[in-house]
Amino acid sequence: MEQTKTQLREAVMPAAELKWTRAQMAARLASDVQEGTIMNLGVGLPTLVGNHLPKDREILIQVENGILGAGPNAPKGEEDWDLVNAGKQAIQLLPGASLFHHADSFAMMRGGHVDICVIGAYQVALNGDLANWSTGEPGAIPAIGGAMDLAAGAKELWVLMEHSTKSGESKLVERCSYPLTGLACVTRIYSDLAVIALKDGRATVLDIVPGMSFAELQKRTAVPLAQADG
Amino acid sequence: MEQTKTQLREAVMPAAELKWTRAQMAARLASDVQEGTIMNLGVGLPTLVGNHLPKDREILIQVENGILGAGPNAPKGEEDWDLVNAGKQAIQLLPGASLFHHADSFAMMRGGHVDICVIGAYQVALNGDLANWSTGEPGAIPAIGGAMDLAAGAKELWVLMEHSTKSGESKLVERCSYPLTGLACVTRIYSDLAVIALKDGRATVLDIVPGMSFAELQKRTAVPLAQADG
Amino acid sequence: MINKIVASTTEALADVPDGATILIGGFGGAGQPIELVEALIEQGARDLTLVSNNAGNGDTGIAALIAAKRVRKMMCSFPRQPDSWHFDRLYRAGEIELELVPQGNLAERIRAAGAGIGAFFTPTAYGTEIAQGKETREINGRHYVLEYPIHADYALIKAEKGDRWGNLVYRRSARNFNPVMATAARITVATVHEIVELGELDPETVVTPSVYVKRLVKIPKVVRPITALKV
Amino acid sequence: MINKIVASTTEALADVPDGATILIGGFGGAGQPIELVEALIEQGARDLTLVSNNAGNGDTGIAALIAAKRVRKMMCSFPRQPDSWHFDRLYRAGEIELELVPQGNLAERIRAAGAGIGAFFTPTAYGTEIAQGKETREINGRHYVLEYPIHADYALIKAEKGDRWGNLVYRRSARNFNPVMATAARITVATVHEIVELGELDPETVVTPSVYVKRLVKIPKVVRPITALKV
Repeated sequence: MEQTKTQLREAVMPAAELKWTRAQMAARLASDVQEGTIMNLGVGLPTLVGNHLPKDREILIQVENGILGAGPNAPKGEEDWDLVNAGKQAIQLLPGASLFHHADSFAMMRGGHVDICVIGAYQVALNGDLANWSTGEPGAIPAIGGAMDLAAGAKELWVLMEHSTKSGESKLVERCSYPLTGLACVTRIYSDLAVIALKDGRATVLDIVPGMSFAELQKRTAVPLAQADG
Repeated sequence: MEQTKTQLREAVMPAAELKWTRAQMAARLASDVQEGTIMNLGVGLPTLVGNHLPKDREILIQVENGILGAGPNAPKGEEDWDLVNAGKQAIQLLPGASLFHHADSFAMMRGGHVDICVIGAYQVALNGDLANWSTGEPGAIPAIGGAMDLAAGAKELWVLMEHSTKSGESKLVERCSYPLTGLACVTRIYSDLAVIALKDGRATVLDIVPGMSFAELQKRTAVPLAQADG
Repeated sequence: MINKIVASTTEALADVPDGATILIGGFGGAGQPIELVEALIEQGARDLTLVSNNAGNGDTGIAALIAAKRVRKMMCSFPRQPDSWHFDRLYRAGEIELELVPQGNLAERIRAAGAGIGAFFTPTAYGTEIAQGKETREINGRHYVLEYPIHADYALIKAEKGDRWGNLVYRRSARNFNPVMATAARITVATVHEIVELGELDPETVVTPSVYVKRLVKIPKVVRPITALKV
Repeated sequence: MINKIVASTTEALADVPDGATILIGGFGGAGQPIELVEALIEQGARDLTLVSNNAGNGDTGIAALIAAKRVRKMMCSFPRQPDSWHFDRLYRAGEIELELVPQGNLAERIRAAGAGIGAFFTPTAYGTEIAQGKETREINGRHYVLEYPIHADYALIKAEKGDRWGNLVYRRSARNFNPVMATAARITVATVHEIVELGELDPETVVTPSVYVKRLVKIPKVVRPITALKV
């Protein structure tokens, strides 16, 4: 049976701390993914989503290096290094998977055939602009990977990120100060504090970590938030 | 053993008539194709070339509908209608063949990976312009197929055509009057009277049907011809 | 459970509206989804734009759809066939529009639609009537023509085997336009001769990944000889 | 008889000149033709432009080529790796040029070179630093950036099996950039773990048709674990 969001919350939420853990963030996002969805999971935190997808729904993971229908990580000792995900971890294939080359893989992404891409971010702007590839620091080695292609091509771009930077600044901002990955592409944010939908320049709160008030969330967020109806 | 061109000529040339038959034209062209060549044969007369390729050379026929390594026509009664050539004739595959889809097939052609394309023509101009898809007659149903892609993409475009129209006009002309298929793309003409190389606006005669003089060939040709050295 | 299998070609095409743009696979008869075209004839949608390599043969399939005056516009590379009499007649009568597209441009424009490419510069047809009125550009000493993607509402394609997720494999040169067209339509409907269990198709050899197929219909295998062009 | 098999990686790369542009397959370690890269290190060509998804890992392969200061310019999508220290050091010292290319643009630009496309409009990177100075255009309400093909002198690729004509099949996600790169170079050199008789590879499942391969070398199969990115 599918867990309800409330059950999920109660099961995984520690009482004391008012934020979701990384595993809880991934699980919270995973619970919103519908049957039949084609998903791409970015390197890093987004990869964790794969471990929490509802077992009773068929969901297809697309991986940029030419896989549709990726399964869980390979058990230790059984790794096949010819079968890796975007983070270069050895994985398995689900029955029904297919393999293809890089140009076909990015044609799939760029052509709008991936329903949801989950990606990390340094900053997200109220209008959906995404900054996730460079902090612009001198001497930093830049790296884009497939992020710009996914930002341009996925039907929905869901950002999975901490709500604030280590120094406490909101990562949801009026306007990104870091170099952009894509314009007006983020449709939803899953942070350790809340789930927020971005649409037409409005940020609507769909869920808050249990125990935190809307006012408190607003205080920690650099843009005006709206409450979802109902 | 490979037949020399002279042997071939003696073997297949009827004494009386000063022109090569269609089969002889195809055989004359085929004798010039080197080991390892990737060839595409257009619909119609060019298809006959496949029957005359030297048996001791490995030559790969590329077919526009997604075949590399096409073999001879299927024996009557053994046709597989899922395996056809550009003229929709049932064919066979050689060992070492590969199959691919239409976009990959034309990527192969357009990308310059086909060494020689053999194609029919209404007219060829001295500068290599090709006209082979429309006579511009009102009411005619136009049809291009892959001709323009091959004209743009093949490394060498060899035209296989009668030297003259039914009314006796030279099909090698100063400038095509029919709608063009491609600009400056034809590198060689194999007609029923001669083999002519086109390069830098010059038409050089490489071979003449036995018994015909250079002067007689020139008389039947609307552009100045040069004799090959040696 | 994802299950894209539908019971009949009729059900698979029930929602085709008038005015739809429809990609139809096949090269002549090979790989032509004739059962889907027959269902489309029965279904009744009018004012269609068809995109296919040829404009029909004889009195069946695309030719029958054209004969029934259901096609407003034909985009193809080679309408002239020994038995394309229905297209020929309506074209000469000015009752059907023709956009003649070189075969490679047809394939690449369909690919571009599926691949999210906005437009591309191709050397094909530069300097010909086909390029008239189109943007051209010289790049590194070669001349190119700008061509745009062909997006469609439906793609009707024919494959050999498939599974309930929509993975497909084809048979020999019946592959032709089918895998490319599968990527470029809002709704891709495929016929197969065999439906296999999920996981039976080798992931290495799947030609059309499941994401590109919306509906799958099993049809019996009937061998239909094809009209060859005269040599 | 066509026979593209050569005896050694050394022989296969003997003619690489200084200043060559070289495509190198692989995604991280999977499908990386490391034996060819090692032969290239030994071969000695300098002033190279490398095109590959990453800029080397640890002290081997592309990283070793970079460490030996043989690479003038790197075109890749993701140079930053936990163990890309050689690239990092030379990049910070200004001793290696970097053209950072989004991964999908990298694949599509290589495909365009192989497919004879002069340039294409892609939505990727529109509005970002990567698009600065590039031509942009609005097509049907979307914004695109014009990108050009990446042609190369050599492609070094890794496949699983091949035959003497050069037909190739790959293994699982070791396929990645390899088949695309095979199409875009003047000389494509492939390593395989097995050479089979002509006709043994099923024509339906050949991934790289023979035309794209110039030289083929058999190498032993060695399992090399790959450095995973930290999550």
